[in-house]
Amino acid sequence: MDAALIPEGAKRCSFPKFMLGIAIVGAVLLWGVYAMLLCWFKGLNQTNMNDYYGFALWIWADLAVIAVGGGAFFTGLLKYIFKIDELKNIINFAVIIGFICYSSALLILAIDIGQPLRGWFIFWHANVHSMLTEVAFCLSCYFAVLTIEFIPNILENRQLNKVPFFHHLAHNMHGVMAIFAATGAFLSFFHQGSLGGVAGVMYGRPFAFREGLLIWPWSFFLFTWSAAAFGPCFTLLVTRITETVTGKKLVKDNVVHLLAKISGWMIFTYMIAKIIDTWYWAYYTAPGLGFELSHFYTSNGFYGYWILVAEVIVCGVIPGLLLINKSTRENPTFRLIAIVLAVIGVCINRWVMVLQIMAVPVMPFDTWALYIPSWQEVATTILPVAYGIILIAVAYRYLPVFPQELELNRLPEARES
Amino acid sequence: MIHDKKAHKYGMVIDLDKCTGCGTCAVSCMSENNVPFKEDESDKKDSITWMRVYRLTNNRPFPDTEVAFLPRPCQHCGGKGDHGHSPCVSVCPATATDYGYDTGIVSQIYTRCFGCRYCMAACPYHARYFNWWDPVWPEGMEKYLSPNVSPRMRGVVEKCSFCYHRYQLAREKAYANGSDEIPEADYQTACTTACPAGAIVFGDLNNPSHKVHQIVKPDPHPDPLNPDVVGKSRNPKVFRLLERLGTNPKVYYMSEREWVRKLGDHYLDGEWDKVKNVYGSASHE
Amino acid sequence: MSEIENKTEHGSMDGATAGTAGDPKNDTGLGLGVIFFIVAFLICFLSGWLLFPKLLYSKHEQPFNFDHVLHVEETGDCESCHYLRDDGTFSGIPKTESCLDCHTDEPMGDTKDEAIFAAEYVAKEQEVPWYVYARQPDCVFFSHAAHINAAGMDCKSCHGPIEETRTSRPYEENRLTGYSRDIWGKNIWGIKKNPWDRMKMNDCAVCHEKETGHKGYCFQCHK
Amino acid sequence: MKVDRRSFLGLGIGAVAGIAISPVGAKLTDDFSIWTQNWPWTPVPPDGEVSYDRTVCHLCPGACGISVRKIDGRPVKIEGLDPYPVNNGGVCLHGIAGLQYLYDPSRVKSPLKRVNNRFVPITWDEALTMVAGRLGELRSDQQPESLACITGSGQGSVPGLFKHFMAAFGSPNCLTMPDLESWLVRTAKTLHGDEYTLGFDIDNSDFILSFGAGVIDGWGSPVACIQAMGSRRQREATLIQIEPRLSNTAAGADRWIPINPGTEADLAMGMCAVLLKENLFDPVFAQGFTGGFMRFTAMVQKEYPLDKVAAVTGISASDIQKTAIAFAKAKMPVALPGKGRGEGAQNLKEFAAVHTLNCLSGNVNKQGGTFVKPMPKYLSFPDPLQDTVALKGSAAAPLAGSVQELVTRVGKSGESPVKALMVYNANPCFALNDPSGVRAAFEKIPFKVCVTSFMDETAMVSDVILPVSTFLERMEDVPSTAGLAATVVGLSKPMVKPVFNTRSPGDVVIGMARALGGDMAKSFAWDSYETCLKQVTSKIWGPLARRGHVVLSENPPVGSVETDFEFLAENPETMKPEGDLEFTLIPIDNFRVPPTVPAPSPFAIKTVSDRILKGTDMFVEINPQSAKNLKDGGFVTLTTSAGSFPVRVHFNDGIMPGVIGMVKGLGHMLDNKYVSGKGVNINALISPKIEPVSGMDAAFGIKAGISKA
Repeated sequence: MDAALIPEGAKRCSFPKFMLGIAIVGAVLLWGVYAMLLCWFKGLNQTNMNDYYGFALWIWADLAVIAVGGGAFFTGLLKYIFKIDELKNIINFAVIIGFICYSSALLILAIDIGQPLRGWFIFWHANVHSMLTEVAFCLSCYFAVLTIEFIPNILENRQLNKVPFFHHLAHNMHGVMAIFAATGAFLSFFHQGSLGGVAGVMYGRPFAFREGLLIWPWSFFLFTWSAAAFGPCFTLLVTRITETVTGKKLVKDNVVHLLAKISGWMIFTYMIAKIIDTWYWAYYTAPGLGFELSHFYTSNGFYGYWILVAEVIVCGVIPGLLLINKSTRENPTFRLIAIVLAVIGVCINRWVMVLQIMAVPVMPFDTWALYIPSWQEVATTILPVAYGIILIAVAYRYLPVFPQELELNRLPEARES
Repeated sequence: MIHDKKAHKYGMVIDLDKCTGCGTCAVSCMSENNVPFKEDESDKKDSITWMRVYRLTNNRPFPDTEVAFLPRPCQHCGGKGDHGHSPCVSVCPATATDYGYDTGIVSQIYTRCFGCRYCMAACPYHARYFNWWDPVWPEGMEKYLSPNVSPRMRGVVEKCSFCYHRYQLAREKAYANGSDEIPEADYQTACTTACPAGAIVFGDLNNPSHKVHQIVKPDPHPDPLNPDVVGKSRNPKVFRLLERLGTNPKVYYMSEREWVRKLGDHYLDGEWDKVKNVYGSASHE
Repeated sequence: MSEIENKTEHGSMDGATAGTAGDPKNDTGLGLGVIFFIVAFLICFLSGWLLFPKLLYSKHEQPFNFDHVLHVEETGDCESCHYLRDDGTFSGIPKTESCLDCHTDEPMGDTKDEAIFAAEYVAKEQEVPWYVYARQPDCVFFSHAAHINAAGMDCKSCHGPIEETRTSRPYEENRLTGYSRDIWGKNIWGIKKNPWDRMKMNDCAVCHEKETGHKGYCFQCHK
Repeated sequence: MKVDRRSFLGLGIGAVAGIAISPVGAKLTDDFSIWTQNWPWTPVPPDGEVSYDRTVCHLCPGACGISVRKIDGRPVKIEGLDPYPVNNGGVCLHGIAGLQYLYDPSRVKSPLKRVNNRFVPITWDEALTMVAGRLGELRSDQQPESLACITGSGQGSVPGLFKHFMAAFGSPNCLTMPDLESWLVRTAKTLHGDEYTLGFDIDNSDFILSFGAGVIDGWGSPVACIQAMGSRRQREATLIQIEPRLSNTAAGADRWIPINPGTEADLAMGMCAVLLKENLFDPVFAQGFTGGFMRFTAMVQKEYPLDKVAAVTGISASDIQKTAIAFAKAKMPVALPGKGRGEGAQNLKEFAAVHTLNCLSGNVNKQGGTFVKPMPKYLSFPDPLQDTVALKGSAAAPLAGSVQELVTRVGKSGESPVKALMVYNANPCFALNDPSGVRAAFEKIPFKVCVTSFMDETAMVSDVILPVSTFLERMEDVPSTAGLAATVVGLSKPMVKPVFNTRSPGDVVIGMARALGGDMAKSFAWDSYETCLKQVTSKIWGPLARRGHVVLSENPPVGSVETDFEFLAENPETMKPEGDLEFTLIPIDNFRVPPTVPAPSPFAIKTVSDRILKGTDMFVEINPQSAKNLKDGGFVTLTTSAGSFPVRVHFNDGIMPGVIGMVKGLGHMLDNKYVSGKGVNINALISPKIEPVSGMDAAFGIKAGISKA
């Protein structure tokens, strides 16, 4: 039915089967859209946020998707700037994931603000001292870059590519992609960092506050680093999921091993920095303001030391070591465990740096504030996931996303996906 | 005109031994500033109260229990080193809040704010409130709204302004009288004038003839132990909330009771005994 | 470049020729394109300049004409009617009661406008629902005292030569914002010839910066 | 010529280019931004000329002077009036929220009559005719005494008009709700004889011994009391607070002495015993002691020995002794009776015993002491014209000595002895103990008229509602009562035209009388309440109208006052909480919750702590030591002999173990979503218990049980 659109030589499942899958995910998407409209038309009273939780699930989701979407800029950086050519086999997919993550982040931000129609004031009346301004500018610019990076891949669609203009455009864009990759990497360094800075500069919140270099708190650098470290893990994870769903091998092992190795070393070095940061904060910064470490992890029903251990050791140091070590890295099971742990780890980090900050009492007579999101918040947070699945499905079906796909699946296939 | 004149630094000192916890300051503030109300205001985490009265206890069992009340308006922080980079002002992405160097008052412009709530996250005093709902007054009740403070819309942040409109009006009055000086009595916040116990004193911390200055005796030198902290009180009974963070609030509190003063900030074991008799910053130079 | 891409590069050449420019037979197409371009350009350009302002603003006639020239002759100045109150606030447009200092419900002159005023407002003890050209939005606090007394400005600097008007021009209200047209200025491009031509926040800021060395803090003019 | 793709391209590019260099983009961007900043549903309050007008607040007996800020005549803010002899610029939250009452959703907007359990708007003429018709029947049936009247306060010309009305009508059954003033009058009457009341000069006293009086929790004239407490430390005056719970007053006191609930009278008697034993009473003042002093002395020595009092009250003997001696030795001591706000169910024994301490100290009618002052007599009503029906009716024995007694009597009777009831400025169906019993009793009364501003619980069970203007819409004399050393009569004036179709209550009474015709109409010959007010206050009208207030008896009464000890010498029974359950439930008077009329304003409810009210859940306070298996914040069932309600517990170290505290004044059921349906009315958990010697309800607390829900 849609055979003319499917990349030549590639096998895809039947159109009705495909549409059935899309319909199921689409239903979830519509649920999210309904919740989104509720938030826009009725206001943020639809959420369980409150004056203690000005930042909540959505901001976490924002930070998390941007962190895991960091695979796009870091892979791009490695491919185009450091010329690690093997990565061309996964860069398309990394870009798509990045595009999904960043467009989701922008959408969530548009829902999260109280007067969405005034959202553009952040650009129009920008306060250059605000980390959020830096985030908004770099995020939007980098999203534009990602779009540009995504376009050639779209234009490679069999039908579109027949149009000579598009064909040449795609060709030429590939040629200059290094410039965009460099721009993207530069922008990403900043907005990933400024997202860390968002928390780190809040000197009224001892749980968040970090000293730093010039105007940038240490969390600025840690966020960039962690996005570069954990982003590729998410790319690998989604690739792995796509391979499982399609039942095909899509990327060669050497590419996966390479990216995993790089990620492993990044995670490992990041964890060293993170541990130093945490140690310094726990023993110097916070006590200097009168806070014992126990203040942040006791006397409440949820946040305990476990979350620190989970983030730093279980989902930080362990996946790092698993990915550095050649035998565990090249063992699919261990690698998968490491990747999953790493993605969880970065999500915990972002959670802590958003929600735990809000939960910790600061005034001595104040109490812990815990929060459970409303269904509208959950639905709008799942919305980007559904949207991402649909976009990946469509892209995979109609675009030559994985250059190695045909090679890896050349034998007369018995399977169909 | 702003720079060639000596800047004011409006501030407040609240006597917690006089405060009875009656809540009049809070209602006076709501009435003065067109603060809305809704059907259920018992969830204090979404209840807009620019002036909120906290209940403090010494956490001792019966019969040694003691209680005090602490009214908390916006602290109008001067920020680290008192340079005007308040925790909230520096983070606002759209310049919807600024620090008035002429008055020391932190503004909030509702028509500029687009509701990102970063300022709320940054404020350790929970002095900033978000309009989760569009304000709705029962039929006819909007007739009591004051034209001096613009009513807010859903989706923006609001907070205590030290009744800035009263400063505006006092200034107009001074201009009309051909004067540049605003007499102490002409600019007083609604909570100050309403407090039946006379627990709140408001005025210019920079003006030695103002009562608030005389009570607080702010030390202009940075605290040698923590250079971020400026303007510590030289009155041993006066303290600020979370002073050690370096937010430099312009709201001071006063109490004879040591346990109350200790509740103003966090101290590691043993620290309080070292600092409790140290006041001002020049005093231990 | 992917292998798939390389393949399609060969396969699509035939399609590409169809759209290539330079075929002399298609010259008329270009001419027609230019004509279409010019026509569309002119229509849009002119509507943008001429029709758009008409559509954007709705016109309201004042309840009746007010002759400022006549009143200034009688009273001698602006302050007789538009004055600072004792508390320094500005009285704005006089209430009907203030007009009764001179007027009665019997017209003094023989203009139609005064007759309307006497019959509709004085006799019925009603306020005249004037449209205020210079009305700023609710979020603005404007101190006349600061500008008149402290800065020594005259009315004209911001309001223009209003004392020279014999009739009241129609009030134009922006359909989208509800603002008076005087705020953005008569000139649709927002060009200012006189200081009073536009009164947006930036105009305040520019003057404040020039006169006081500082644009002012938010609360200086906002409430 | 062929219209092809390129032509369309030209068209499109041309259009875009044309728009781009026209002002449309810039202008629309700017306008769009402005549009998003001014939503049409956000109100824009009109600006105008500022003016200040002065009046007096009637929301509580405090009678503070207030200043109303108006914009072009539109009231926008209430502030304290300075100077004003009661409150000197101070004000409380309820006064400030006064403007909310003007537009309160539960206001009665026009006269209403009940038809099939629904209220139907009627005109004033219809309403007054209807009332006159029904009341007239009682007179033509020769039983005018079957009309009863309940007013909120007994003071001022409007309650005076109601009394005048009842006298002319021919009924002795005019009762007032038990406010602090009524208790003080009863106390003065018991100890000093008729026509006296008590006042306390806490402004100047140097030793205040409070038997649970919430001096900063709304007792007396609240703002005046808070101000006196505000200056207390500078004056180096001591406050000792005796009550079972660490109230805000106790928290601010120099010393809090917890006491077993309901034993305050015993403590006061015990202290009297100490003073008498130690010979620490003032011999000069004692010259005025008449009947029963010796018997009293002997009785207290015998019945209230220190160890016994210590055992009953839970206070150590040495504390009692020390406190009593400190009180007697102070220069200007004052002992304050009246737990909480001092209104509602209290008991005469306690008031009398506490005031006896004042008498023994001799610090009476002196600066910084207690004033036994004559009742204010600034009002002079002409004698009502009483026809034979009225004369006969007035001579009948009153049905009851208090509202509670009347309600009990009606409730117990088969056919109600009360055939018609007028209620003004009172909400007995909410404010009395056992409100459902009150409602049941009211149901038996064939005809009820409610003169009120709000559709409250009592209005809802009435047959006719006559809506009155709020205090901001009417003129009236407002005497301060509430235990102030000097009585200040203020003149409240309309700050705004009545928002709804309401009348001043004085005009309502006059209107009713005129509609009744005959001698009734002749007794009310004023053409309006304003004329009446000028006439009845003619002694002070000049300065009252000129200055807005008059301070009565600027020279306080001097010298010894006759004091009669007969009542106490009989050692009346102490009114203890009834029942045999484990805990004692006591009402808490919280400053932010007005106890009776009117119901709280939305602003006041907004300030109520989330440890008192959460959603619609009511919290009760309990000491964690006696909480056993309960959880802080958990749901429990609170049971007394009167009823049982689900509530939540709030652990408070500042309440005696074994005591449960519950805030009074919540649990209203009104047509006002901001106030209604929130919490539980504690009165519904307390059964009234009449104190035999006073005829008043003395059930301040009650025994209660608590169990996990």
